[in-house]
Amino acid sequence: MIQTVSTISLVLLAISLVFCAYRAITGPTMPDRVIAVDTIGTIFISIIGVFSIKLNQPHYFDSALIIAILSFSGTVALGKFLIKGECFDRDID
Amino acid sequence: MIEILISILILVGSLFVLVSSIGFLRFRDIYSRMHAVTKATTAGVCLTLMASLLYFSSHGNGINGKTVVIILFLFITAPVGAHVISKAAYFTGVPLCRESVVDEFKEHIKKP
Amino acid sequence: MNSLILKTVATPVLYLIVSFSVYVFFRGHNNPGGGFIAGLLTAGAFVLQYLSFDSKTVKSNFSLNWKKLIPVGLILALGSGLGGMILGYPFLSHSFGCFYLPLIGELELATAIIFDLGVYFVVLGTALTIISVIGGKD
Amino acid sequence: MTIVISPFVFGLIVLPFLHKIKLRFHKWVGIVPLVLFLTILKYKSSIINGNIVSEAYQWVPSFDVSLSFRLDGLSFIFALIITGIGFLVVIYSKKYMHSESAISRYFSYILLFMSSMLGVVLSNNLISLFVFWELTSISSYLLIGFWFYKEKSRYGAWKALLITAGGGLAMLAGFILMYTVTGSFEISQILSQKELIKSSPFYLTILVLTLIGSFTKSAQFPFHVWLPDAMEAPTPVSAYLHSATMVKAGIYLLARLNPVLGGSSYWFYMVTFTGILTMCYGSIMAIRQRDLKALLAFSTISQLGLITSLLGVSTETAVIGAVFHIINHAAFKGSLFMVTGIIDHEAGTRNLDELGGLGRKMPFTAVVALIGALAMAGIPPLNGFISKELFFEAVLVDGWAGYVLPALAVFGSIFTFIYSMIFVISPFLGTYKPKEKTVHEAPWGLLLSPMILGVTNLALGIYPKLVADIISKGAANILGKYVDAHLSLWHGFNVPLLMSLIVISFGCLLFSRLNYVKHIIEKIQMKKINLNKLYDLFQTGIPKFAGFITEKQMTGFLRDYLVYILSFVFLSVGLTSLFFMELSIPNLNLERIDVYEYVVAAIMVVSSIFLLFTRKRLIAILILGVIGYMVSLFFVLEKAPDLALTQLIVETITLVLFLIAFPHLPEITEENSKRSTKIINAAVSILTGLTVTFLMVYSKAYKIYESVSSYYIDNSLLLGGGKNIVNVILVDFRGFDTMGEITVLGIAAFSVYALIKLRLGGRKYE
Repeated sequence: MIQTVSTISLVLLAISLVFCAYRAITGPTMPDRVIAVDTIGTIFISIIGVFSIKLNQPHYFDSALIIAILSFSGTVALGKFLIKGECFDRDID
Repeated sequence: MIEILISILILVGSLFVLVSSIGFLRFRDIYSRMHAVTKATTAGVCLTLMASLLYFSSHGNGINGKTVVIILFLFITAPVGAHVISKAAYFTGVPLCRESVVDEFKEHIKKP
Repeated sequence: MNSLILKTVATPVLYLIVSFSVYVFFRGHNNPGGGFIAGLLTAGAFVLQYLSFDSKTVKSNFSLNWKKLIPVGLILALGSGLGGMILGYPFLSHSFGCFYLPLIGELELATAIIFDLGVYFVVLGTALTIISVIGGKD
Repeated sequence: MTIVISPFVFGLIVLPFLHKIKLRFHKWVGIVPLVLFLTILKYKSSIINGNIVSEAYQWVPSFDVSLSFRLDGLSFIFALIITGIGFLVVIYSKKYMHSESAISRYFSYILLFMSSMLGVVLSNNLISLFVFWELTSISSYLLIGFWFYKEKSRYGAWKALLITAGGGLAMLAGFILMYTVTGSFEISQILSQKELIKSSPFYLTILVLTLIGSFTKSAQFPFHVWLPDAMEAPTPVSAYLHSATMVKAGIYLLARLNPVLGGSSYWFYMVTFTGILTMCYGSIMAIRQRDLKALLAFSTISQLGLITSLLGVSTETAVIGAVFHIINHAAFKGSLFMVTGIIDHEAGTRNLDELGGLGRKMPFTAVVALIGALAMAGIPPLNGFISKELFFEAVLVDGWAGYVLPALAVFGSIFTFIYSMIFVISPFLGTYKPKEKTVHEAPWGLLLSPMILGVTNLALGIYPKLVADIISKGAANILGKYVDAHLSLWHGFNVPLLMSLIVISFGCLLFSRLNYVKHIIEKIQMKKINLNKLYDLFQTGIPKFAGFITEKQMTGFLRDYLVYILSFVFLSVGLTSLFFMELSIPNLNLERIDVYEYVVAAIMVVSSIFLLFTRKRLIAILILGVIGYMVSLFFVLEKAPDLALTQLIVETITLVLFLIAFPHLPEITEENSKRSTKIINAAVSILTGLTVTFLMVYSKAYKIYESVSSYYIDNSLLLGGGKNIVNVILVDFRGFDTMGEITVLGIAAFSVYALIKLRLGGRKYE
């Protein structure tokens, strides 16, 4: 029961992954692509969640957490970059 | 009983994610796309993680705290990420789509 | 432009990530983790800091000079290697044993942890030196 | 063992230390060689009745290289020469160099040389012999270049080092080949398995390589160029290194390996004819020299040629003659060099044109010079005559060589006779040319050692039995069978005596018409292919060629470097595997791969193709991010959490790094690179891609070596104490590699820091 359900949800997630990838590649404006990459990261976490259920292996949550952390910092970096052209500014009073 | 609950959670979660990516695909401008994506995907992912939390608490060796941490972390970071990106989009002059009606942010904006 | 939201979020996230990386570090011997990943994680956390605040404030908050971490790490790694030699074993040979700590209970520690700590510091130092030099021009 | 090490210790550590505390100890430095000489002499009795003294110390047990020493007849003779001549040279140079400021440095070099030379002669292990051999080259480099402020001596030192060390390398190759054949480096074992080497297919290569090593060291014909330039060294050094000991190392090697390599026709033709050729060439060139030391240098080359040819013949008389001549040559050549030193010291010049009529001013030196020269020329009362007789007797070999060899020998000896006459007559007799310095008899210090050598020449000449027993022992070692040397001044009327008479008569005749002879040689001397020019061409040519290559390769475009590297990968891996490995399409068990892995793979392929056509750099970075995530997803699907973690973090950190570096990167200019570069790039990338996939598939399908992972799986918990095998390997089993990696990481960080700071420093940042 669990196995079949997790396979179905994996397929669904894979499809949504394809949509995001499409948006990442075509994406008219730059922020679209940034958001696309961010969502790919988040979908990634759900894939890992379902996958660990399927395999009954709780070890993958570390990578899931790391993806969450780091896709966030990626998005923030890209955001700042889009606005200011450089991410690290020296000093703002 | 737990099995059914977990499978329902997984299915609903992945459906949420699917719906959000469809929305991501179909909406016309960046701002509405962001609505769809950030909110729905985060909800979907949290549901799936809840499912895995339940699954491992019943099958595996007790509740592993990581899933809770992930859910917490996602709740914190998703909106902030979206906020930064929308600000970036707005300041780089991404136009609102034709149908959008009002833009309050324009008045009290000062160019960075 | 640095939005207030980002600033407020940055610090709690920093503590979250650093605690997670410490967790990953100590767990490294038995399941996925280890010095290398923990080092990079902490580097990621500090990158977030650099992103949200400017490098001046980051420098003031954390008076750590990243370049100094690298030699510290190398000395640690070398020290743990030489330790084995003092007892007559060949260079870099590690041993492990179970210790009973009052609070935490039965703990299984390996001398490799010191070597791992060395790796942790070097990786952290390297990543942040490069990032801070290219980015912050401090 | 203590014999070899003591001068080493004394020279390198004691002397500089003493020099520092201003104790002018170098007055008594002579004691060291004297003490050594006596200790070696003590072994004489045990050597005579045949037992061999040997000691061995483990050095690198895994390659069974050991510092093992062995004193038998041959090395006994050489050790005596080294320490004896060493002692005389040290006394001589105390007087000769006392005006020199860096005299303690000079003596430490001399002692360094002495110990390395003793090491060569006494070592029983090929590798330790090689190490000491190179040490002699280094110490000769230091000694030739002693007056380093003179450009000529630097040039000479460098040339000597280059040629001798180069030869040494070839010799090392020969030794290692010998090791592969016999399975041990110990000379004693190799000597016992001589049939094995002679019959092995490598015999010729071993022979050639070892010969190169010894010919370069003993300045035989093609490699003799460095010896004349080595005369820039202070005269006592030339007396010690470049006449008596160092140049004989090559001869020693030939003698020591004679039983192993000798006996075959290759050996006979190669060694004998190089020897005879060098002898004639050396003696002819010696006549044309204007500088006394250069004359002696070429005469050393010809005498060494003589000994090598004797070793080439390697009959009983030849070997006895060779060993005897080694001793004689050391004696008379040493004294002649010291005499030149005296002339140079007193008259201020060594040029034959400016010298003349010193006989009246320096009677004693004249007598000593006369004894030395007569010994070299091979005139009856002296030892030179006996070894010349033995040489002529040995040269009478059967077969067609029996006619050519004696003719060349006589021809060479005639010229030897002539240049010995030149050495005696022109400086000492004839009209006295006034010098700015008032010439007077040399002080006793300078005269003592040549006098001793002169006396030994006379003694050996009149009563050769003195050394007969040692020589027979030495010859026995060379030939590997018992030899009884019966040396006597008078051999009765036989062909060698006749040949000597011819030599003497022709010598006097030609000497009288010297300028005419020189004129003829001048003409036939080929100007173009002068070996020195060849060496200089070699010296300047290589840097120019290297410059050309680097310029061609270092174009400054990262793209070109990639093309070079990748095409090399393809050529080396792809082509070799295509030709050498029998290839069949391995069966990839595809059914194991699940459906969603295909999806992930598809995304990767699509995005990487899209990557090709992006124009904006930011999009490229993003797509790279996507590909990175897909790879880490693969790791997750393949159940490798550690890898997934690392890949993810690295992916995002690089993403951030790219963004940080973005403002520094130049804009993507519309590369209007011509079609040809595009095609090359495409071709190279496709081919490399194919090679890599091929490698992956091939390595997966064919298990040539059983995988090592089983070892790690079952005892990572036992030994490493951790269940996470990857981490245990990283930290514990392969700790050393990780140590290396983190050091490299540190260095990378510092270099980035330095580069950025440098670049920023240059441009004043606002």
